Amino acid sequence: MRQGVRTTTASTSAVVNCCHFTMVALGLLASFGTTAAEIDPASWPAAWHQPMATASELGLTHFQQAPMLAEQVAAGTLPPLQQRLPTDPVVLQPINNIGQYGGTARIFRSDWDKLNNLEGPLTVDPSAAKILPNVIERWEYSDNNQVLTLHIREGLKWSDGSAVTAADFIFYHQHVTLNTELNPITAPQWVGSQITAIDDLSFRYEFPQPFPLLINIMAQIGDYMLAPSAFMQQFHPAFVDRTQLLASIYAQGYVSWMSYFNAILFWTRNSQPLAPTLRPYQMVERTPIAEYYSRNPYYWKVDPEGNQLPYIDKIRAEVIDNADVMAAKASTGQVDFAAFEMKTQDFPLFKLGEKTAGIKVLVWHRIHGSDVIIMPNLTIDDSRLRTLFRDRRFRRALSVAINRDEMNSVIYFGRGTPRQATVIPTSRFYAQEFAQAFAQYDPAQANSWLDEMGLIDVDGDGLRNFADGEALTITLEYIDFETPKNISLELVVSYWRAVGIDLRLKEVDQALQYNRATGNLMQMTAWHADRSTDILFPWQPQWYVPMHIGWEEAHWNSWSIYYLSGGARGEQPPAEIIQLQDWWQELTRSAEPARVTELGRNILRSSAENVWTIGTVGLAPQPVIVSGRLHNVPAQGYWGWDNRWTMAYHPATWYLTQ
Amino acid sequence: MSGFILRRLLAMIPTLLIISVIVFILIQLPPGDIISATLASLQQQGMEVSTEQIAALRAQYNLDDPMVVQYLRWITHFVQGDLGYSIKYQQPVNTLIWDRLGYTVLIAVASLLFTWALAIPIGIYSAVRQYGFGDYFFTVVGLLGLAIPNFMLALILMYCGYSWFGVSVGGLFSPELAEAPWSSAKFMDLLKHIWIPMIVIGTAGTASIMRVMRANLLDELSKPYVVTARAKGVRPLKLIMKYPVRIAINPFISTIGWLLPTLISGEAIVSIVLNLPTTGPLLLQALLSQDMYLAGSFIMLLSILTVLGMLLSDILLAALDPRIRYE
Amino acid sequence: MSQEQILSINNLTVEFGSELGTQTALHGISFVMQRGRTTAIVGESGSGKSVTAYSTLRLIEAPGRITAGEILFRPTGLPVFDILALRPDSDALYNLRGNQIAMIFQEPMTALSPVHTIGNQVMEAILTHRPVGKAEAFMQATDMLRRVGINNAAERMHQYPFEFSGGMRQRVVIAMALVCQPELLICDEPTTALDVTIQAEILALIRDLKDEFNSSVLFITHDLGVVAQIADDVVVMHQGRILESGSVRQVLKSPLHPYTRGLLGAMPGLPGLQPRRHDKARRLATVNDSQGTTDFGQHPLISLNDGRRVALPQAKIDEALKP
Amino acid sequence: MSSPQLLQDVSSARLTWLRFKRHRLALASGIFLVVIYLTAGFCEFFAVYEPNSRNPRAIYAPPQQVHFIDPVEGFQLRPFVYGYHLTINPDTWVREYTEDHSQKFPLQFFAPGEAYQFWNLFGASRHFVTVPDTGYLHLFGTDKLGRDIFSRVLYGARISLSLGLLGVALTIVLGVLIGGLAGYLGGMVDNVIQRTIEVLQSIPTLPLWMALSAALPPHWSPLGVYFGIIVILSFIQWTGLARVVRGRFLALREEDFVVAARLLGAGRLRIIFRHLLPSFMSHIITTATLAIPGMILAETALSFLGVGLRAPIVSWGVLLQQAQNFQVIILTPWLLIPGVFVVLVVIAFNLLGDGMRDAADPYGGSNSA
Repeated sequence: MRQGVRTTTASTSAVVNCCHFTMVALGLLASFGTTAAEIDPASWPAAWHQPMATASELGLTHFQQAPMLAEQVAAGTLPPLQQRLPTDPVVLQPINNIGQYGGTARIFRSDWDKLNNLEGPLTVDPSAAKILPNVIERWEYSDNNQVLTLHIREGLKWSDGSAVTAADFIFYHQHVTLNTELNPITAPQWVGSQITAIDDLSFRYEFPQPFPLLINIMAQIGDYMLAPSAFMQQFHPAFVDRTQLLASIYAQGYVSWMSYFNAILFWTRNSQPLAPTLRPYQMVERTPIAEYYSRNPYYWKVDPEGNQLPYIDKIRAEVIDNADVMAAKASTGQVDFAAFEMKTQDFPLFKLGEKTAGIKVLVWHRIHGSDVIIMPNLTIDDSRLRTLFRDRRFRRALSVAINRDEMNSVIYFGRGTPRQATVIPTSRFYAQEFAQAFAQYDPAQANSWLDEMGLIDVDGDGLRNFADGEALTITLEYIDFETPKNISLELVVSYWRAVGIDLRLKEVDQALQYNRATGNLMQMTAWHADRSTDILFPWQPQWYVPMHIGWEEAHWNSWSIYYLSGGARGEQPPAEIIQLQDWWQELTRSAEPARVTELGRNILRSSAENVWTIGTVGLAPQPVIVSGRLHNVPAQGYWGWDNRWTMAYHPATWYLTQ
Repeated sequence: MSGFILRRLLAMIPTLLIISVIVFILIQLPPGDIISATLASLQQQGMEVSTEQIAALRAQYNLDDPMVVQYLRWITHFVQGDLGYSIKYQQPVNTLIWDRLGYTVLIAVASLLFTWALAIPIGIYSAVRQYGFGDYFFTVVGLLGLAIPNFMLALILMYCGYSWFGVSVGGLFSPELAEAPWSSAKFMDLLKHIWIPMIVIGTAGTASIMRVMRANLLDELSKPYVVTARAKGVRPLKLIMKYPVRIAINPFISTIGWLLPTLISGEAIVSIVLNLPTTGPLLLQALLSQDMYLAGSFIMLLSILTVLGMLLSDILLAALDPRIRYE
Repeated sequence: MSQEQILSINNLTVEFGSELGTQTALHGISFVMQRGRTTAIVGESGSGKSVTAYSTLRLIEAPGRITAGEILFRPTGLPVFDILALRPDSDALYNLRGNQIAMIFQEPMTALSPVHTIGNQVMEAILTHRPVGKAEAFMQATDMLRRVGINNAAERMHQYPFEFSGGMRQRVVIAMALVCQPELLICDEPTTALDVTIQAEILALIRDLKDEFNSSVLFITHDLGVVAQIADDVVVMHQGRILESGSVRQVLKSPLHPYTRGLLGAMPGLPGLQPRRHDKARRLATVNDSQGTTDFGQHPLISLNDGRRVALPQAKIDEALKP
Repeated sequence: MSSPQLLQDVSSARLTWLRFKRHRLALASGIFLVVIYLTAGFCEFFAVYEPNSRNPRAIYAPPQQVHFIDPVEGFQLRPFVYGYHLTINPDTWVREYTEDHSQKFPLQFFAPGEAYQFWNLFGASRHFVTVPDTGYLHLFGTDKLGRDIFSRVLYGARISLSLGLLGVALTIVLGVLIGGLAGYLGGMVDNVIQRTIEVLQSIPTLPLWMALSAALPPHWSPLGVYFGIIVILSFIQWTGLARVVRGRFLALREEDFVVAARLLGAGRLRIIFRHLLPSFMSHIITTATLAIPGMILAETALSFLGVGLRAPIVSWGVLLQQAQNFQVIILTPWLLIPGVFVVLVVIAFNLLGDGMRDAADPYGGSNSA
């Protein structure tokens, strides 16, 4: 094999080789399971697909608690269990068997919320298709979808014992969401919104426009909709004297009350106080080495025998910055659960651990439309790059220059699906052509488009120049986490180099990624195409429509700003982009299913034709490492941001044996 | 003696001042640092109006003042123990730094002791058996220690530690003891873990110290007073222990000074590989995110540490060598 | 070897290796020291006189090597033995050093360890060879320091060498050498590094102490003036060979060998009147000038009837002996 | 004691060489270094592939064994390798490679292979060793993308070794210049320089290097970063040399021949460069030799941390960065081969430097601390 990535002729000969190889590899893989398949809903308890049962429904009247809590009750430092549980506790069905109390789960910090999962107003089912009640027991939309009335479960308590009431939602909405110091830009959906208490446990949101998707938000990022109001008011200038508050905050070294407020609310402080929670565990301590969680004595879910969950007493989440060390520790059985930072390409290492360290390697399914998507910044300040990036031929050429089959075999052992960035196949918006558009490997076509654009290699270094002879280089800044971005991008560099495009990679830190992406300072960045399910795509189609700014995208920030600020800032997008934004706006308001589907497909079709972002391989296997002593973890699950990873698989029912 | 210490303490001040200037320049160096990126990000999101946050940020870092004023303010705060605010961690630097600095010192000192424990006897042996088999053998072993990149050795030892001794991978303690109060069990656990960084960092310095020791000794062995002692009938072992080692130990004490920067460098990289809760990983994170105040504070503190180390070595030298004391 | 002889060096050969081959420092020299007398070895630098002294205590170190010969030593009342035949780590050798034979070195500035007290170093010799405790050793050492003329000896025991002047240090070195009352004292140019006035004091001290302790002295020097003051017998060495030996009177008054004559001729003024140090170079230059680059040949030593020995052909000896 | 005088006619250079030759290890190290530098210099020719060429049929493939004996034809003069047969183990997910005896690629020497641009000067395709077009040759195995480790080690050698050399050259220039000025001028200048050196030496090197290299603009070209790293590494290294130079200058400037030159009206610089420098050139060269491995190690460290050189530049540090995990030790140990080269080169430089020091200055080499 004479691979010559630099010359086009040589690489065409390579195509034959590797395509051949890929087929061989795929043929092998066919023998042990289909790739990126749907998971049979029957692999999870039937109860998980329904709204959670309550104790009264199951006739449960007696409840037990963990020994460590019983001791505290006996010592008088904690009220008895009956007073802590809600009026009618929620019953969770463990996937395998009733667990036992005790133990400290060892995990990495990046997996902290995989065990200590979000308890939002609503939640999703294991298939990531349905929205189910949680803190909110039931809800009703008005006919025009402009008013949403919600009812909180009765007797629910925060981990400090205070009651969960409508005031907690109202506080968050009025003093956090709409506070212009905490959130300088009010997100469009909240503009003009109102919240009203009906009674202690019932309240309603009202919007100037229909907002049927609010329940999607409440299920997926509902943690941004309520807070323990009585507690948090101590740190909010609307409720205490601002001067005094600031004095105490500055004295602790914080720059602003906002950073202090957020540090308490989101548990990022090193020391107490930290906000009370509804999650199974509360943070008790944070050191440079680790975070420590202890069971929430007021947790409001029980198992079918009336044992208060969670089963596990404590969590120790070790802080590790080095992904290689994490892989080493996970593969040697030194953590009980590891997934978030586990890389697909390390499967062989983990599998070895099954033999030597007694771990279990579960293969979950990532619900990312594409594991890596590449985003050229269409609104970059550099006018030459902007012109280039905005040329559809350029984006298409970059896309077809990528050999996705080869990526699939090199990185994913052939178990992913080469595809463009689009929704997952089970989505109502899916069409095969969206996934396949410009996803074929055709360097000759890429070369001809690039030639056509006048990007010719004038100096003979094998790399194309701008028409005026200036060198053309593109810097892609990215964070290497969650999905195999580094290795994927390295391959992309070589594919693009083969068609004469000089791509340079620069791994940046997370904080820098956020600031440089939102600051419109990046030429190109990469992320993974989450939000590809029906839960999030209709609500946050940010890869396909400029409607959001965050650390994950940098491809059209100024257009997004323009949209978000109602034209006050940013840059006015061209008509076809405005069309996209209009379609999306209509989608979020429409109550008519057929229209919703049509609008979603319009958006995706535009993306398929225009290649706003360049997808690579999606629907890939996610390693989930479980130690020999952790039980009740489902063998299969969907893995991703859309369903908050483990939320639907009830980590509170997982337990440890010795 | 106290006069001597006082003089040396005073001499530290200009050194530290110049270091602080260098560190401040470092802080200012990155073109796209996190503060400007934060500002760009905030502005992009519509914060042109001087909100409290942006004003606080600018005020905190005195972005509008002339460089000299910025420097003076920074150094004044630093001296008062206010190390600034880490943008990346959204926390005061003070809350992040001290525990880690403690572990850095611990590992550095342990490595220093290990280096000595290894290098001194080998150095003596090599000097006494100059050009013998052992001399060559230890020279080569020492060179190996020097030549294997620290991070590679750390990885290999981590693997060996795990697969042979079942030592948990990474960290300084077993998880169950990490936050426990100090006890003999915790101390033993620390010993179980600290040997990897100790060996990795130590071996890197052993070769050079070994050679210094050997050369010093060879030098000393031919000194007239050693011949005098031999002529007195003093036996070789006693001779070597009493005279040359005693003299050659002086340069060793001075190694505290010049070895510390090396040890801290080695510590940084080994800690990153082994995920030790020291300054190294945090410094790297700070640098990667261009959180320059955090990074600057680290470098400043580490420099102070080495300057103090040098001071300590000077004082020890003075205590050991009467000539210096009386100068 | 008769009772009167304390040391007999026979055919001593010392070689030094280097990357360019082997260099012979001593070409099989032989001479005898009489008990109770002071024998001086005199010669220029590189003549091998110091090597001879070091060989006697087996202090020659790599790359130097004693390749042949014997050094017979006869302590009072004990059988004679060959120093070169002792095993390097034998008790006899360590007992020899410092106890039976002691040595005084050229540089009092460096012959003492700078980081140990005077007392420590003087006591070391006692503690090494005598079965006494520290207190006793301290007494003996103090006593010895006093005898070599150091005032406040007990106090000065606690001081470091850098607190002593050059002459005082040399007294310390002498004290250190004599503290075990050795039968043979080797002085390796003990006065070369000292001022003229001090030199005389030190020489007087060595002479007095030698008489007091009834020692024999092997005195190495390049200075015939000193020889005249202190020695009974003289051995003249040049380039690793002995050219002439005999009593002081014989050698200094009527030297037979042209080299010895040259040395004498190069000495300004009368014997006993010391030239200033920096004149040394000129003096030695004079030696060479008067003799040219003469190779003094490798004539065997011929013993004369009067006990002298000289390395000259018989004809030349006869010539020289003519009045 | 006596010192050899009979060989005065042997020139000191020859004497040094004779002494050096006695150090067998140093001599061997010197030869090894010459060979590896030459190989690195002509790595286009010695490598089988370009550093970024990929063989997608060989992901994490182990080194191929060179065979002389064919099961059918018996012993052959021309060595050959077999192709890989790949299976992905369904239990372990490991790519398992076995020799595919149906594919036999004979090794060809000085034969045409993958085309390359020699020193960016002219195109060529002859390689020291290669295999026919249809085959592939991976003597050290391949990495995660199927790149040939052997070729990458050679290309990496060019970067890492030249970086050491250039860095040390810069160090010498800075060290000699600054140290020389301090030693020659003395007084205020000396004081200031002395204090600066003290300060620089008390800042821990690696953190300072990390800070400086992290400050290199992200959009710099790989070549720019390469030179940036060289400057950064030299930025601290010069202090040691400057100290030595200063000390020597202080001692030398009172020597007769310098005084004489000054009396004759020679300019200061002229005195420095014509009279002072040559007098301890050997010392400088030795110090430089001993400093090169430090540079090479520093580069690997920085690259490992991700603040040094970056792909597409291939250096030993960059190669080792990819070898930094458990998986490598357990499953693909051949990725550590670049580390072996680092170790060998560092040791060789140290032995060479030691030998040179002993040869140039057999009696005074011990005061290096």
